Formats: sequence, structure tokens, C-alpha cells
Amino acid sequence: DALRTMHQIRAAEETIGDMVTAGRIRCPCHLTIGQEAVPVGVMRHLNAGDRVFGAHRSHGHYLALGGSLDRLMAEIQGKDTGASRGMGGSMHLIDMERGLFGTVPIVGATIPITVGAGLAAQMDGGGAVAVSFFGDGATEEGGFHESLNLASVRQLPVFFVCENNFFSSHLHIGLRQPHDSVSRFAEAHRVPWQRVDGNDVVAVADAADRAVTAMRAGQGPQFLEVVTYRWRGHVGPRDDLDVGVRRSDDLHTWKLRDPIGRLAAALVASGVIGPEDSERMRADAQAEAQKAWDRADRDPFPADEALLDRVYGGRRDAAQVREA
Amino acid sequence: DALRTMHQIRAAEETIGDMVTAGRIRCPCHLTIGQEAVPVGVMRHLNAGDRVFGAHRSHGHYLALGGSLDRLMAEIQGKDTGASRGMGGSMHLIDMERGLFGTVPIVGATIPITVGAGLAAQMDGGGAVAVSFFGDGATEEGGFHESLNLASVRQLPVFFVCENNFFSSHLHIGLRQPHDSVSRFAEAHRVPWQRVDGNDVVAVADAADRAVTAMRAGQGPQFLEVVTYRWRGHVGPRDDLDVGVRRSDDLHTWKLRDPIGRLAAALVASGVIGPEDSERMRADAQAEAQKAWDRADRDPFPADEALLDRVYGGRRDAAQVREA
Amino acid sequence: MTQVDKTTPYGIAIREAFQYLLETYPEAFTIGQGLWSPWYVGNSMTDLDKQFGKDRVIDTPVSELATTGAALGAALCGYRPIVIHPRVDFMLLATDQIVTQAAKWRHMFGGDVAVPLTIRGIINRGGEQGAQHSQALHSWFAHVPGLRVVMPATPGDARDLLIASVLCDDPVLYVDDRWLYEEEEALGPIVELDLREEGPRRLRAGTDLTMVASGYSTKLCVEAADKLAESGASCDIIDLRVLNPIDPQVILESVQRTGRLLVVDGDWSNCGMAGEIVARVAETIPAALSAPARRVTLADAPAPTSGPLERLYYPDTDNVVTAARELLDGPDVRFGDSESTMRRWGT
Amino acid sequence: MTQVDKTTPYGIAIREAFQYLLETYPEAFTIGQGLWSPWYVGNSMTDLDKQFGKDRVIDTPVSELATTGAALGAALCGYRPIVIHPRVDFMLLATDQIVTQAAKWRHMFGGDVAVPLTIRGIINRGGEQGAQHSQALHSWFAHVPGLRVVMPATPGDARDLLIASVLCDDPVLYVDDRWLYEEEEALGPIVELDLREEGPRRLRAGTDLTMVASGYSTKLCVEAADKLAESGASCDIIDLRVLNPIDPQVILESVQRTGRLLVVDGDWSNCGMAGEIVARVAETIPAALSAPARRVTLADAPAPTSGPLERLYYPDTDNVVTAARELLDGPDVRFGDSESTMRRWGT
Ligand SMILES: Cc1ncc(C[n+]2csc(CCOP(=O)(O)OP(=O)(O)O)c2C)c(N)n1
Ligand SMILES: Cc1ncc(C[n+]2csc(CCOP(=O)(O)OP(=O)(O)O)c2C)c(N)n1
Ligand SMILES: [Mg+2]
Ligand SMILES: [Mg+2]
Repeated sequence: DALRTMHQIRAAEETIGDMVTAGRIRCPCHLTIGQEAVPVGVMRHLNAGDRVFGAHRSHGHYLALGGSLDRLMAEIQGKDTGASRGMGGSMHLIDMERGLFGTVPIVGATIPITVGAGLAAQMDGGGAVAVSFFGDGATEEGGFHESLNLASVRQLPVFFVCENNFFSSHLHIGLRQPHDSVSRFAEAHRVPWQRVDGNDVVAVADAADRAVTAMRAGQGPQFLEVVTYRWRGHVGPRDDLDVGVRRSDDLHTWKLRDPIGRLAAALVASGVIGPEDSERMRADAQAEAQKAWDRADRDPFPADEALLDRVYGGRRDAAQVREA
Repeated sequence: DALRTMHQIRAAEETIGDMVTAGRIRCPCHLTIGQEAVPVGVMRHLNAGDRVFGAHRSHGHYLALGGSLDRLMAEIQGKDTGASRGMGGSMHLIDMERGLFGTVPIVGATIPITVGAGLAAQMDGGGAVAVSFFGDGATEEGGFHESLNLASVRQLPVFFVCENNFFSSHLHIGLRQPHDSVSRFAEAHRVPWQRVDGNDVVAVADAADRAVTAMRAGQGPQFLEVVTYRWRGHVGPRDDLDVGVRRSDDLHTWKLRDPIGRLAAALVASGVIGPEDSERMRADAQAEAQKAWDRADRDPFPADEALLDRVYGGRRDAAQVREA
Repeated sequence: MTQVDKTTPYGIAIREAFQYLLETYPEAFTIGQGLWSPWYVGNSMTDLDKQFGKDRVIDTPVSELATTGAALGAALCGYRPIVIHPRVDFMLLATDQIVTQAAKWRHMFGGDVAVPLTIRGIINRGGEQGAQHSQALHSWFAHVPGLRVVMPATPGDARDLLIASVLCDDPVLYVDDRWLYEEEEALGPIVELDLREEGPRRLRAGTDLTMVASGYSTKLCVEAADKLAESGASCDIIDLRVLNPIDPQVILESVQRTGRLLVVDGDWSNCGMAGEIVARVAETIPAALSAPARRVTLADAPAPTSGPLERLYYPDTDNVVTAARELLDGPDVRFGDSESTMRRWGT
Repeated sequence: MTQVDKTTPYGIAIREAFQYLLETYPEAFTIGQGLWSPWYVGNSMTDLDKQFGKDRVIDTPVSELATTGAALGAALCGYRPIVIHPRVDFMLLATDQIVTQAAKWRHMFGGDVAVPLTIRGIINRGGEQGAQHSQALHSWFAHVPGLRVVMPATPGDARDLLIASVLCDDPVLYVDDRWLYEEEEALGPIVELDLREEGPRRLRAGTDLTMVASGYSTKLCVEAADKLAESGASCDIIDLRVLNPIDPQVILESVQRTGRLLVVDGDWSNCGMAGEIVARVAETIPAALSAPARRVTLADAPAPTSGPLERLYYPDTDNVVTAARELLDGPDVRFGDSESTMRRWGT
């Protein structure tokens, strides 16, 4: 199941990557290939009522929450049937029914917003949690620190999940920070933290389980640093071998730690699945992704009115009508 | 000498406080009475070429650098003879000749600016340092963290001096942060730090000496947390006993740790000064402050043209002239 | 108003709105700096924390960005937060959350996401506080599609427009001004207005000159109109109230009648609200203008601290009266030799 | 321009300015996100780090506020930093340092403090990037006294106005637009301009209509003017170049002659630069307007991602042509029945 979802995410993104290469996508797509274990490991411990926020690299978060593949493909194509009704594209995904409350590309922007969802959860008193996915680069934004302090001092059920893939765009963390682990910030703000191998879905899931359990018990915020690596470039399907000194060697090493391959091997070894099952899942996911793309391709774009009708709530204002 | 300067700062601020009470000052004045040991202890290890920045509570930083008492009093009265030519008042002081490069009331604002002065010092290569004075409240601004990271990753000669007086306006640090010591942030950003009794001028001076020496030797930034307490209210001469649970008890305790009284006692005990000397210094400083106030009182206000003439460099633009 | 009616000061009217909201709507709460302080936001929120508890009236660390973002997050989850910034100047540290997040969230996600967030930015200036404790910048925020901007000039609006802002499902920037807190008005019962129906309002009917303003500047216009009335000039005063989106109809109809337009604004001139009003007229009914439109705004400089300069910097009633007189006594330029008008009005 | 001259694209012209500044002025350096990247800021700074070293061409963590503040601090110490924000949207996280610090520092400290800081904000929009990767907001920054705002429309200005900005002792926001990087022009030798002497410039002389714009919008006007010329209409095109402080003279003189004003701006309308230009005319020479002034700006919405909506959102040459035609064919309203004009132009 975790394996199937990871295959689904990767297949979806490989299809998206191909479409970018084929010039059929204009909107910027940040692929999470290589990091699939993180969303899959964390989401498995979330319930209805929990709220999740992401950033620019969030196809995986959307799909791991059970978001519709069709609506993802439609959104990337700017179709009215998309997750954000064609208004947001790859970098602005939402699916409130499944708990995805928003992903946006301004680095670090959703971290304080997640703290607010944690505040809401605390006021609701139902034991729900708020989860923020962000990258190592986001820890350089001041808002990240303000958020940790606010969640810590008010003991809010906020789960800070940092996907440390050592890169912010073209820059390795060694050129941006004095140390390559970001858990030190959780320590400073007195937020309990764990640091795990982000390419081991079981390790991620266990850590998430511990964190979420503590939060539901009212023990305040938690921080999880998952160490991982993105196989593709910062944006699009290229692999950015042109940036960063050690990028190409590292990439080679990390591909040997493929989260999908590792889980598959473990499941085969323990006899849970047969030797061909993983490959079959991959092929199915691949076909599914292609079908979803083709279906979305036939969907309509938003009507022209959407441009002004979706700015404010309800029907247009007197003021707006006059403008239009 | 340190004693005389501390007396000068306190006397100046008591005079200012009286003038506020007397309704002769309109601009907001944040008094540092009780914290005099910090600027005095730190500045004694600075040289020409070093650059200092402060915040809203900076009369002490200005005077400890040897700034003119007359120009301070004139600035607070909005006179053209003031440190900022009457354009800034108590919260915006500058004296570039003596190394005070600016103090402003937006909390945390001068911290990244000081990092830039450190960058300049590093480029100059002359072993100068940049010093930022700020309070515990400023550590809650994201810009503070961005600044520590930037100074740390580029190993800039920036001296972060946090005057931790446990209060940000009306709020005790216990209501704003999970822990009452701020050195944990320096640790997180890998900036070497010290934490000292801010009411012991010798302890402050020794710590500053160690830090500045290391910076001049090219060892990167340093952080100093000085633990102290302000006797007066957040702004003006009142003592704000109406805020904070423990404020009144604490105030009593801290007054027993008067930095001036402690240094005077030590100097008397070691025979450096006579038993009456400190009291005489106080009286002289008092008289000096009053004289400075009266002199400034007779100074002229800026001419009306100053309002538009001081916006941009050089003479007014064609555009501006036409506006005026 | 007469001695007998009970009147309410602007600051207290704001407090009454909070009281009403916190009593009536469990999803309403307020968060920001100074909310547990006896003096931080004047008399506009006194003891709300004692009355409604520190979990619904939340004081915060000095973290404008995270505080604003947190309020936005709670709003997305169905709450109706009012985030307080005791000074607009401090609020600027939260620009990204206000302008790039809150204002865009609904549109960016398809139009169905409600963002019932109210951001209260207080204009707190003068008193020799200087350049960093004085900014208004409502023109800035009115520039941003998706962000409603409200600026009450009277105690009644201070109360009812705050309630309307909080009940609105869009992000609203509510800008009040400390200089108005002592203004008094006899208030009727609270009415829950639909903010989308609210817009500029004629405060006073006149025939010779149209004055347009918002917030404290509206007060200046009313005072100026009184003085001008003595010399027989009758002014039509339009209080903007809602700066974005703007509905210019009342203004256009007024200028249509008076032929003279004076806009007063406590913000800077270049790309400001005053210029916007002038532009609305010039792009619809320029022929109605029988004299050049006129702006009275802040001087084109940061706020000084020195008393005498501060008096030059902020427009006062006399500045408005003078500008109005020049407009009224100015030549009718409808068929005008506009060379001379350039000399005359170009300054 | 003919095939034979060697022409320089806008993006390369910017790089030439950096090259000149870093070679000529030891106190010049540049800092910002992406400066060690092969692709971050297009072709406008390629390999400067290799040429001048990573100590004068500094890439940074994702910390817009601290990076901008640091550049300001270095400027106070006598350096001439150019801080780079690859997108205006990201720059908004540094609003406090730009607007409340850099713009006010000189005035606040008596007028003698030089602040030779240049902030380069790149407008990077379109390409279905959406609401958070598209903002221009030059109108915002032009609103702030103390901050000079420059917007080059041509390769020559992209080069020489960047140099002038860096050599100026005041903080300057230099706004360039990725959509212009491939525009070519034959450049003469570099000239060091005094920014205080620079202002709006007539790009093309015409008699029927005054078009005012800046940056990419100026390009739209030039293209539109070509199309309009085919139908015999002759346009006077004014490129603003310096948005704050503004010198309106060239514009006023032009409208004086043409009687018709069309302002095109790639920013939003409410309290925007387009309205400011209209207001300048209406408050000085309204009688010169023989037709209502006209604005062409972004739609009043956040930027959408969907291709078809994106095409509606951003003004293009055809929108400018259409607006111009309506202006030219519109009734002369100088003596006009402005009721009908309201219906006609109020939309
Ligand atoms: C405020 C802001 N600054 C800069 C950028 C440009 N940017 C987009 S993604 C990115 C890298 C972020 O790195 P990280 O947070 O580690 O996420 P990752 O890309 O590694 O998943 C940057 C700098 C941005 N989108 N927003
Ligand atoms: C950005 C910003 N937010 C809020 C304020 C209001 N304010 C002025 S001083 C102050 C307290 C700062 O506390 P601290 O940094 O500890 O300095 P102290 O007053 O204790 O010297 C606050 C919150 C401000 N000036 N700037
Ligand atoms: Mg990363
Ligand atoms: Mg303090």
C-alpha cells in the first residue's frame, strides 16, 4: 500500500516530467522523485480533521493524502477540473476534503499558516494536528523561527516536517548554513525533535507515529527532520548536474538508496509480496498516470469570468461589477 | 572612568525622565536606567573604525561611545543642533564619527544592518568589528535568526549583544518564549556565545574583551547575552508596576544589584576611589545633564526647508523642486 | 450633538465591536501584540483578555509575520480571527502574509476557499515619534486585488465596519487611527452590515465643492467645511469608508454637480489614494471639472520628529480650508487657457 | 535598427553595467539569491562570480530580509551594494528594510547620511507561474518618499540607469522585467548619468494621443503606436524611466498638445502608477483633456496560472491599440454631456 502510493507518486511525476520535456506543460513543476517516502510515511498516521500544508514541491503530499490523480493532472494543465480549478497549477494545490489545506511556492510561507491551523486545532480541542512540510531552505526564512517559537510557547499541536535534501535551488546547504542538520533549530526553540533517514519509509512512519501520538495527547509541537535527496533538478525533469560541487557523485549514491527499491526489497524478502509485484505496481501506476493525463487533456479551461469572479467571496461587489 | 560614564548615563536619563514628567518632552524616551553596565562594559573594547548599532533604548550606547550630551539633549528636544539634526529624536540617534552608525525603534531592524557593517569590515580587512545591541524581544523577530545564520555562514566579525532584561514592553519573556535564556539561538546558529551578569561592568567588559579579540583575529561572529533589568517602564520614567506578575518583586531585587553601586563599592574597597567620590561624580553628572538640557533648550529648531531638503542627497531634484 | 444623548468615543466603539463579536461568535478571536497590556492599543481593547480569557484574546511575541500567518491559518480552519498590529509600521513585517498569502489564497485555489481574516492596522503617528512610528500606507494595501480595505472615520463605522469586516469571508484590512479615538458620536444599536454592500458615503451635502477623504482626513474635511460655510461656501463631503474595491459612483455624481474636487488623504501623494480619486474622475467625467482637481496629502518626506516640522508634515484643517479656498476662488478653466493654469496650479 | 549595427539585448546590457561597475568601482559589490547559479537571473549576471570572485558577487541563504538589511549596512559603511531579488514577490519579505529603513535612514538622521544602496527587483511573471510569482508593485515603492524608483524600458537604460542608480547616494529600487531581456538595441559607449537629472523621456513624437508607460508597458506602447500609425494616428510616447520622484513636465507638455492621454502600466489599477499620471494631468491641466483619460493595467485580480486566463490578465499590444482607438474615435467631450461619457467610459 505504501509501496503502491510511492509508485503512484513517482509515475505521476515521471509522466509530468515527460510532458514538460515534450513542451506540453508551461507551468513550473518541482518534482519530488527520490523523496516519496516522506509524504507516504507521514500521512499514514494522519486522520480526518488533521490539516496539512506544503510548499512548491508538493505533488507527493497531495497524492499521499489520497488526492485525485485526474485533478492533479488537470490542475497542472490549468483546467477548470483541476484541484484548484485551474487557478494555481503545480505550485498551488489544495484538497480540503482530504486535509490538504494548501501548498504555495513562497518559501516558508505556509509554516506560520500551519501554526494557525494548530491554534485552531487546539481551540477545537478534538486532538487534531496541523502538519507543515517544508525544505531545508525554508529554515533560512525568519518566519520559520518565529513559527517554532510561537508553536512552542503556546504548546500548539503543530508537526514541523523538514525534508532536508541538502539543496535550496542550486545551493548546497554547506554554502547556506554553518551545519547541515536543521534539528538544532527545534532544539533552540524547545520543540521535541527526531532526525531520520528519509529514504526509509518505515523509519519515517515510526517517527511520525511517535510525534503525532504525543501531539494528540496535548504535548505540544513536534519537529521531524527527514534526510533525503531529490533526484531531479530544482524545477523540471533535468537533473541539475550543472550546479553544486558534489551534486553528481551524491546523486549516484542517493539513487542506490531509492526508497521504493528498498521497501520493495524488504517486502519481497519478508515474503509479503512476490518478486514481480513491485514492477507490476510500477507499470500500473505508469499506465494510470498516462490515462489521467489524457483525460485531463480533454477537460475545459476555466471560463473567462473566472478571472474576476474568483477574487472575492459570493457574487461580485457593486464596485467590482462596475470595474469589469 | 567606567563609573563616571555610568553616572553620566543615569544622570542624563534621570534628567530626561524629569523633563518627560514635567511635560517638556513629547517624543517617546525609553530609559536604560539599571542597564548602564552593558554599553559601558562593551564600548571600552572598541576602537575607531568599529561600528555600533542600537535600537529604541540607546541613550546609553550613544553616551558610552563618547557622544555629546548637549547634542543628545538637543536631539530629544528636536533641535537642529541635535545628534540627528532634530530629525530623529530619542529613538533615532547617530554619531558616525564616534562609531554610532544608527539606532532605530523598529525592533530587530538594526541586526541585519549590523551584519552588513560586519561584511564591510570583512571586505575592508582592517580587523574592525560591527556591534549590534538589541533586546530579548528582538530575538522573536525572524530577521534576528536570518542575521545570525548569515553572519555565521560567512564568518563575519559581528558582535551580537543581547540585553536580556526579561521584558518586551509589558510582557515577561516567560510569556513569549519557552525558555528565558537567548544564548540557545547562538548555539543553534553556531555562533560562539557567552552569558554574563549584565549588572557587573567588569564581567561584561571581560566577556566583550574575549569576544572582540576573537573577532579581530578573524574568527567570525560572537554572541553575548547580558542578563539585566530595566528599572523604569518600557517607555518614559514610570516604572510599569501595572504590568507583569512578578514585576514589582523583581524590580526590588534588581535594584539591590545596581551596577553603579556595585562598581563604586568595589572601587572604594580596593581603595581606587574614596568613599565620597562616587557621590560627587553623581552630583557632577547631574549638574552637567541639567546644564546640557538648558543649553539645548536655547538652540534653534530645524528650518522649515529641512522637511524636504533632507529627503535625498545633494540639492533637490528638478522633480522635487516642482513639487515643493 | 447635544449634551443629553449618550455619545460613544471612537476607541470605545471599537471595543464594543470586539465585545459584540466575542460574545456572539464563538469562532471569533483576536491575536496580536499588546492585548494583555493596560495601554498598548489605547482604550480600544481594554480588559478584553480579562473578560473573554487569554485563549481568545491572545498576546504574542514580537513576531508580526508569524502572528499574521497564524491568524490566516486559523481563518482557513473556520475561525474569524482579528489580528492586531498596534502600528502599521510593524505590520509591514507581515507584508508577505497579507499581500502574497491572504489576499491571493481564495483566487489561487479556485475561488471557493473562504478567508475570513481581519487584519487591524492602527495608524499611530505624531507626538514626535518620527519616521518609523507614523506610516499609514492604506494606499498600498488598497492597491492589492483580493484584499478589502476599510477605513472608518466615525465611531459608528469604527464599530459596525469592524463587525462587517470580521463577518466577511474575504481578508479585510481594517485601518483605524489613534487620532480619532476621542471623537464622539451617539450610536444606535449594532447592525451587522454586509461589507460587500458598503462603500463611499455622503456625510454632508453641498453644492460648491466636493471633498473626498477617509479616516482622520474626513474629520479634517468636516471641520474645514464648517469654516468654509461661514464664508458661504457649501461643501459636499464624501467619506470613502471602503478603499478597495472602490465604488466611485457617489463621488462622480457629486463632482458632476459641484465641478470642483478636493481630495484629502493622510498618506503620501505619489500613487496614493488621493490621486486615485482624481484619476477616477478624470477617466470618466473630466468635462465636469470646472477647476483643476486638488490633493492635500502628507508632505513628500518621511515623518520628522521635531515639533515644528511635524506640524508642517501632517495636513490640518487650515491646510484643507486654504486648498478649498484656492479651488473655489480659482478661475473657471473649463474653456481655460491652461498654460496659466499650469503656472497657477502646477505648484 | 539595421542588420549591420551590433545590437545588445536588455539582459546582456544589464550584465555590462555590472561588469563596468565591478571593474571601475572597488566599493561596488552585489549580493542576493542565485548569483552563483547558471540560470537564476536569466542572462543578466552570467559568470560574474567567476569573473569577480565570490566575495564581490555573493549568493545567499533564502533570507531576503537579512540580505537586504546587510546590503544597507554595507552601504552605510561606504560600499555601493546592489542587492538582487530574482522576483519582486520575494523582495516583499524585505519590505521593512526597504521602506522603513533604507528609504528613511538619511532623513531620519539629519540628511547627511549617504545610503548608496541599489535594490534590484526583477519582475518575473507569466509562464503560468501564478499569483505568487508575478507581482510588479513598482507603484507601491514609488509611493515612498526617500526611495528612488527606476524602471528601464530599453537596453540602453537598463545599462546606464543601473550604473546611475549605483552611483547615486540615495537608495534606489531598480526594477527590470524578464519579458524585456531579449529586446535589442545598438548601444553607444557607457555614460555615467546623474540619476537626479533623469526623468521621463519622449521616445516618439506624435500629435494625436499621448501614451505614457514604463518598463515592458513602454514596449507595448511602441508596438501599438506602429499599428496605429498604419491607420494614420500619430502617438506621442513618454517613457517614465524614473517613477519616484516623478517629474511630470514632459507629460503635461505632451497632453497639452495632444489632448488625449492613455497610460499603460503592468501593475494594478487602484492607487497605481497609471492613476497617478492621470491625476497629475487632472490637477494641473484638466482643460487640456479633450477626451477622458484612459488607463490600461492588469486585471483587478491576482495572477492566474491557466493559460487562457493569463492571456486575459496581462495587457498586450492589442489591448493598447483598442484603448487608443476608442480614445481617438471617442467624442470630444470638452464641452461634453458628461452623463453619456459616464456610461461610455465608465466601464
Ligand atoms: C521567499 C522566497 N524566496 C526565494 C524563492 C525561490 N525558491 C523557490 S524554491 C527554492 C528552494 C527552496 O529550497 P527548500 O526549501 O530546501 O525546498 P526544496 O526545493 O529543496 O524542496 C527557492 C530559493 C521563493 N520561492 N520564495
Ligand atoms: C517590529 C516592531 N514590533 C513591535 C514594536 C513595539 N515595541 C517597541 S519596543 C518593544 C519591546 C522590545 O523589547 P526588547 O527587544 O527586549 O527591548 P527592551 O525594550 O527590553 O530594551 C516593542 C515590542 C516595534 N517597535 N517594532
Ligand atoms: Mg531542499
Ligand atoms: Mg527586553
